[in-house]
Amino acid sequence: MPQHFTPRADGRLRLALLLGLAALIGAALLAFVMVRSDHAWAVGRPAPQPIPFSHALHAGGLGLDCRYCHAGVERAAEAGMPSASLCLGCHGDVWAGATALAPLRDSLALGAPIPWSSVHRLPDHTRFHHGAHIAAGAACETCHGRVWEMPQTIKVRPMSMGWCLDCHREPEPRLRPVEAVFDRDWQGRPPPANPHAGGAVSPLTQCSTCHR
Amino acid sequence: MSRADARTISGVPLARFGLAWWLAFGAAAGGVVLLGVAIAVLLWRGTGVWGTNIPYVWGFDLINYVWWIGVANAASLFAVILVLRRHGLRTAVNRFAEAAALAAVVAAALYPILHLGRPWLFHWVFPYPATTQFWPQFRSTLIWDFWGITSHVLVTGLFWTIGLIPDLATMRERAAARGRRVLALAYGIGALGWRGSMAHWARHQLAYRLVAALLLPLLLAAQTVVALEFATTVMPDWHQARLPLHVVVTGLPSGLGVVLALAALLREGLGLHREIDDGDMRLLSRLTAAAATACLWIYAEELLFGLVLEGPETRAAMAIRAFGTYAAIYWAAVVLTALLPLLLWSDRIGLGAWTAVPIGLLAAAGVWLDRFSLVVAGAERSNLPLPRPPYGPSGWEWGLFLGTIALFALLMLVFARLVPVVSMYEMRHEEAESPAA
Amino acid sequence: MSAPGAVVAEFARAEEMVAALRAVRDAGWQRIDAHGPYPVPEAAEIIGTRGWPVAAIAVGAGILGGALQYGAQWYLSVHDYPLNVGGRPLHAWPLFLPATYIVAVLWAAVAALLGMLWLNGLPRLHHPVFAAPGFERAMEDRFFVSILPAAGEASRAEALLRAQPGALRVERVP
Amino acid sequence: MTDTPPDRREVLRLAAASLALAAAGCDSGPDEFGHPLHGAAEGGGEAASFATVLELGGLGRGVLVRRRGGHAIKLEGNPDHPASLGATDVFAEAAVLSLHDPARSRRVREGGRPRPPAALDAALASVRAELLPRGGAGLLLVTGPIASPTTARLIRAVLQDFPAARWQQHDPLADDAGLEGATRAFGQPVATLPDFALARCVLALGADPLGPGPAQLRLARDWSHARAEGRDRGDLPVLMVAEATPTLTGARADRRLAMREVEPFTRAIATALRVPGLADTGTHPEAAPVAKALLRAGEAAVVLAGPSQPVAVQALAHAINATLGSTVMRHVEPPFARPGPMGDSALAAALAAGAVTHLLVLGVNPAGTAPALRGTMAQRPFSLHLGAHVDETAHLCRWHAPLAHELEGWGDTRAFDGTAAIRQPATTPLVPEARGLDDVLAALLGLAERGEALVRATWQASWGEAGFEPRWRAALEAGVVEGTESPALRPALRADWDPGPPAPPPSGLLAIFAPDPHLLDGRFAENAWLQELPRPLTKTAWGNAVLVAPADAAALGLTAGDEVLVELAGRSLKAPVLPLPAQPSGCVTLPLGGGREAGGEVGTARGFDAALLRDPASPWAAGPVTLRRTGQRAAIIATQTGMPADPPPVLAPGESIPPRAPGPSLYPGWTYEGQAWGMAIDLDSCIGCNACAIACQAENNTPVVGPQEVARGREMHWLRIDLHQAEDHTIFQPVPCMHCEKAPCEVVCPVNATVHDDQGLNLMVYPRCIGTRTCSNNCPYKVRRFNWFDYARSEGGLALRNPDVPVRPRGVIEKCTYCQHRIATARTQARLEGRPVRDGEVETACQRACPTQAITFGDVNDPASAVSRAKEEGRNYALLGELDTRPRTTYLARIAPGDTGSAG
Repeated sequence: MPQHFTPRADGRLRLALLLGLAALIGAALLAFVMVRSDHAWAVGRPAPQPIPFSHALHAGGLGLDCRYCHAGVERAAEAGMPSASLCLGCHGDVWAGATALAPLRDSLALGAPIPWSSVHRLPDHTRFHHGAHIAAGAACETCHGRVWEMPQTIKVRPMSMGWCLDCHREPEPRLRPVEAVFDRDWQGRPPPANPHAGGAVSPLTQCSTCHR
Repeated sequence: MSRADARTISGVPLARFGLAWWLAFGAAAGGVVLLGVAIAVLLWRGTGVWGTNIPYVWGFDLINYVWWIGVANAASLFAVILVLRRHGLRTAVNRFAEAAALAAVVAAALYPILHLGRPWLFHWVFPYPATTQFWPQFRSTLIWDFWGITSHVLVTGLFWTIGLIPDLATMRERAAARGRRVLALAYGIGALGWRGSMAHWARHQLAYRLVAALLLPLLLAAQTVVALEFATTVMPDWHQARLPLHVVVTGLPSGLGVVLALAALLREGLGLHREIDDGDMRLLSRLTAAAATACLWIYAEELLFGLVLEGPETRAAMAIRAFGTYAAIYWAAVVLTALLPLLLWSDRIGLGAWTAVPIGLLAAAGVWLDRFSLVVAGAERSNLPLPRPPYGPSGWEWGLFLGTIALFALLMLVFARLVPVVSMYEMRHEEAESPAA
Repeated sequence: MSAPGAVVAEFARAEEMVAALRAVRDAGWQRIDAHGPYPVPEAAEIIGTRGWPVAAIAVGAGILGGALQYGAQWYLSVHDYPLNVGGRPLHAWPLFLPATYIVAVLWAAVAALLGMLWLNGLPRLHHPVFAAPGFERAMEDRFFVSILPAAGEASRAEALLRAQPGALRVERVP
Repeated sequence: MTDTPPDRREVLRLAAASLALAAAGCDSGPDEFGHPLHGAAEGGGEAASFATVLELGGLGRGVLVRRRGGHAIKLEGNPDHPASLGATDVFAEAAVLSLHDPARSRRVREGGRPRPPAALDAALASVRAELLPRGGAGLLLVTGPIASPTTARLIRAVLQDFPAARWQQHDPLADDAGLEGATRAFGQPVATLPDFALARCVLALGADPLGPGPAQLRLARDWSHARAEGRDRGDLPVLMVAEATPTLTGARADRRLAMREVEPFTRAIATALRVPGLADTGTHPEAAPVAKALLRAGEAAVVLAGPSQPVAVQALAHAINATLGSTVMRHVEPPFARPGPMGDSALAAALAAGAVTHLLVLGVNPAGTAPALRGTMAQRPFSLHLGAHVDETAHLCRWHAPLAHELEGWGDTRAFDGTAAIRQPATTPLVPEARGLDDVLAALLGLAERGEALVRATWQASWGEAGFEPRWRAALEAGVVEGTESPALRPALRADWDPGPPAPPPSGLLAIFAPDPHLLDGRFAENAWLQELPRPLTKTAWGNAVLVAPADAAALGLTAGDEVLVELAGRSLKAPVLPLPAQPSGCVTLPLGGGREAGGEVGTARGFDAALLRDPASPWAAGPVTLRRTGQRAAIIATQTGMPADPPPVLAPGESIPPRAPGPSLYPGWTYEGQAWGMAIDLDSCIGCNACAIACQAENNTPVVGPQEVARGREMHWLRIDLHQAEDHTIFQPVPCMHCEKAPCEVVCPVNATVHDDQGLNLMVYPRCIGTRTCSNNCPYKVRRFNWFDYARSEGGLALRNPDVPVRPRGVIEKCTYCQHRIATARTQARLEGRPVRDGEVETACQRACPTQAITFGDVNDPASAVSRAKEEGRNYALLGELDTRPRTTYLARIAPGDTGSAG
């Protein structure tokens, strides 16, 4: 009786099985890495903006405080975007006629907000309160990075649920004294203990803490 | 002798497919297209295309799921018992009982996914490291069920596959002998190089019986888990210790009925009168009749307890099932599941293809009605007895149901053509050991 | 090609194969095997194959799978992300058991198959014994006894097999 | 195969696109699922509140408008306003949907075709020029009831400029007989103003003080306070109702006398009380005990006659109150600018009198509510309709102008007690071409001022220039104008008073016309929230039915859902019947407000239009009516198709329910430290008005699903009101999520999509839900709702969505959250201010809306909190307590009526 398969067939079959297994594991690993990649979370990718605004120039170069424009950050859920009139307070004199600033003048004339594209947009089902985080000692930089060095505003953290949880599970090392929240070159040590953590189920990791 | 017999069986896969097969295949394929359309519409539009509502949150999805699981379990249970007891009948019917179980469990496994409001998120019941760092809720009966159905599919498939390996080796040789080289290679890869070594046989037989032995408690567990999904709720009609027993026992006539009908059909259709002889048919008929007798006892006990001895909530719920909106379905289930198959105690009815096939299928239909009564009429009386608009299945639910029946038929047709319907090596073994040989 | 191949003898009946096999073993041959279309437990016994390692693998895998499942449920529910679910305790052990049991069975069954294949050295598509003339009937109705002799011993093996009652033919395969 | 997508939603979807265009420049709402509102125009998206006022039947109820991004998204009651006291009714809650209704009229039209708004101004100017020389002869102004000082001033000015012109107020539900009855009794028209807080015994004769109306919120609050005090004292006030059609007041009555005619009963009461000057006495078997109860309460008793009652009953009620010396009943000048007949017959007469060449129909829809008048309204040389929709009247008029929503423009109004309030715009105008009623009048007057200037002018004339601005600002901020309530009158019963001769007993079956509880006469038919909200006593939605007494239905061989041919005085229509135990035998109720002909996608042909059978001369009762079965079935859409088997407990006064010990458990329990939220719902106070249910819908972005889906049992209201109706009492049981501590729903979820938090909230995490519906199945209270279709998205990005609450995608479960977003807001605020959350700081939407304050919410761990005190009451019980789910929502049981004299 002739052989159905050549001696090499076994090697091929085993290789195929091995490759199949490797492909499965590889696909799983790839998926694991991909969904955590900066690309998937648009980290480092600037959004197209109606006005070529540079934080590096305004916050870094001119040294404007974050709160000058994002006035609600200490008390409101949303940090707040500056109104056109606030911008034009300076730009009435500086670069007054620049075409790049036309959206500002349109906004003022129409009473409509400037259509900025959100870089740090969170989903509809999350509740995020800037004021609460500031009050707890979470610095701007902790989540937003060194914005004052960014010519174009980009996300530096994924803002995934896992990333939020990393801090909510163990906030202490990432917090600062409340006075230092807006400090750009702070080098101190975190405050000793977090007032909210603790218990069998930490209040900070309850679903209702962040989901509505 | 034995060689000639086995040829009949293996001849089926190797012969050119007949017109009847192609017609049946075409019909089943058409039904599977309907299944595809029903699924596409469901995914596109949403669960609302069904007739479900609050409180009838489930309709055909769960009815069909529980029913298919029952068919699969009873068919598997039957095959497993044959293997473990090394009963003579096993040579004839255990292979396609296993195949029927596998096809049924595949049909069943569709429903837990499709019944979801968002089926594309099905993988969330599996614990994997997600970026949300969030996990399944392991206390849920649905998690038990997820593992139950996953294991059920895999272990049923394994059981079938292990039994198939030596036969695939035989098929490899026969295909080669007929010069059908590609087929021979395909069977050859499927047979994994099986060469009939006595050492291999020893381990193979142990593994086969071991998986059969493992399947047995798994089947009971899977069926019980399905029942526990109902029994652990607070719904008055479902929150019963007897519910798992009800589901397991009433599941038997469906699977046995389907296997009986298939056996009779195969016997007539493929001319396998020698391979599936009267003794086999008699045993199968009587097993179905015995299962129906057990159901009769279950129903009687349920009515007695449910209507007389239980608390007021349960009594009201049982009364609604037996005499409420869906009473006709309940009583039809009792007649078809527990009474009609009793006729199979008679040889004249049990051995005749034209009587065994309809009774077997009607018993399966009766169990389906029992599941309808359980899932729908059981939800009629919730703890707060609010009169609510009733449930009625929509056309898309029927499409899904008929589609899974077609899927089952398609799988069985493909099995019948591509692999031996009866275990050849067991037949040889049987005949070699029988005094006649 | 001159390397010592196997020597294969064909029998029509299982009893003849068993007798031949016993004789071959009694003659001191170590690397022997028998082939046939259905299991013949005496043959396996003579060759010295035991089934229990398959069972041991299955049981071990079942215990491991169950432990992993229970451990995962416990760790993820109690430590990794504890949540108050319906007022039930974090470690609700009765509710963790059914899945543990089912997964243990799954692991055991999968391990039984894989263990069987591994112990059998399958899949192995090419094997010298397939080259034996008429070996296809090992899947149908004939029985074969094979000896893998050391270099220079092939003739002795062949002679032994030819001497067995019922040996239809004895061939050397490369 | 069997279902088609609800086409109404298709329309809404299309219309929402146009709305988004109209609202461009404001916040455009969530652009897709998973994205929040962003870059809001004002204050970074923080909520802003405005006090203003809404009218119902011409009378105001003060509201506070919460708005986001320039849009009014939620109304709540103004606690400072006497007709609201902080509560809302279903109409006020639904107003934001009417405001954002994509089907609103948006264009000025002539002959049905859009015209530039300037063309209408030109047309009005030429009308003025044409009419001035002839003193306005041929001009007829038709408006709704006018209590607004500014509108009244402008109409007076119009009548001054055009002395021959006529003005007719029209309200199909007007209390014409009440004014006539007062005139017969006192010789002058007066408005009645019962003070339920003082009442010990109330007899309502076909009156529905707790039912929908401009005084509902106030009367219901006063009544519940009187009841609460009575509970404390152990002496409950008594509410008795004699009526021919089921009402909310009848449902809540301690004693309800169902009778097809109230007049003989009233005469018998008057006879028993020895009312002086009564010419025609009467007897009635039930009269003696009721009279005794009234007499026992003496001056704390009051008798009310409803608008549907004949003049004689009205006059008799006044005479009985006078005889009892009732101090409960107060009288004031009617708040309307010109009290008088306003019903269909008055309008018919006005249309028939003289040659009307110029017809201005402003803010009402007589062709829709009084189909009999359609013929006399058509074919006028000049006709203008000002309305929010292109409705039946718009189709009859040459010109149509879109009416600005009350929340969009300036105005003023008076409440039922005369208190004035300024109406200020509380939202971005959504229809640029829309104008207010005052604006049209000003154009007719040739004035240049519009809107705010007209209102300011009115109040400047009243207050003078000095110190005007601060007073104006104060009035705007408070939402009421201080010290403007009407002075009390003390009218004396005329010595020669005469109720008139007794009406002859009607023959055959009597047809009773009654306003729909949510649509009234059909004016709210285009509001999908009100259409879909199940009616309190029938649980029907998206349609109506002829209500028949079970005995009559049996005699006629009718069952629920049978279609009948209803014939009355030669007119007929087809309608489904619904046997209702509360319907007295011998009469049938024909609900108004259904079957609109031009009610838009939402309102057209929902049920039948009983107004087609209504005779302006006898608008409330007519007979004989015949019902004949057509053999067809006509589906009645209802969310509850019968009475639940287990009615809630009813306690004798002073009785209490023993607290239930927690059942045995295999597991240790969880402890809740810190705040633990809980709710108590007082079934003794609940009047079933539905305000909580619709407030919840407005607050939580609950989608409308349409009639087909409701018929399939898929309504989405998070707060269901179970109706338990027995022979002698009706109990409304609002059922939100119970937030069980041992929640059966949570344990069965395979993906942790519903879990508890540390404050005891049963959370529903929408993004995690995969839609197994197992939780709903295992919820004993069946309060979980499922998004069978993509309801929210198919409604379109309506700008009225509450941005604090996410919209739910298809395939997920949703349910009451205890207004978790309000808790979170309060918690964050408290934390930022470094203090604990105060009791009462978190009010759920349902609690806030409730006119009787039946819902209490707060921290059950704080023994001093209102909710803890409520739960301490002996009446506290858990629904399905035997299941030991430990619900955080509990109920305070109803107290059985004390002695209502029924024993004689």
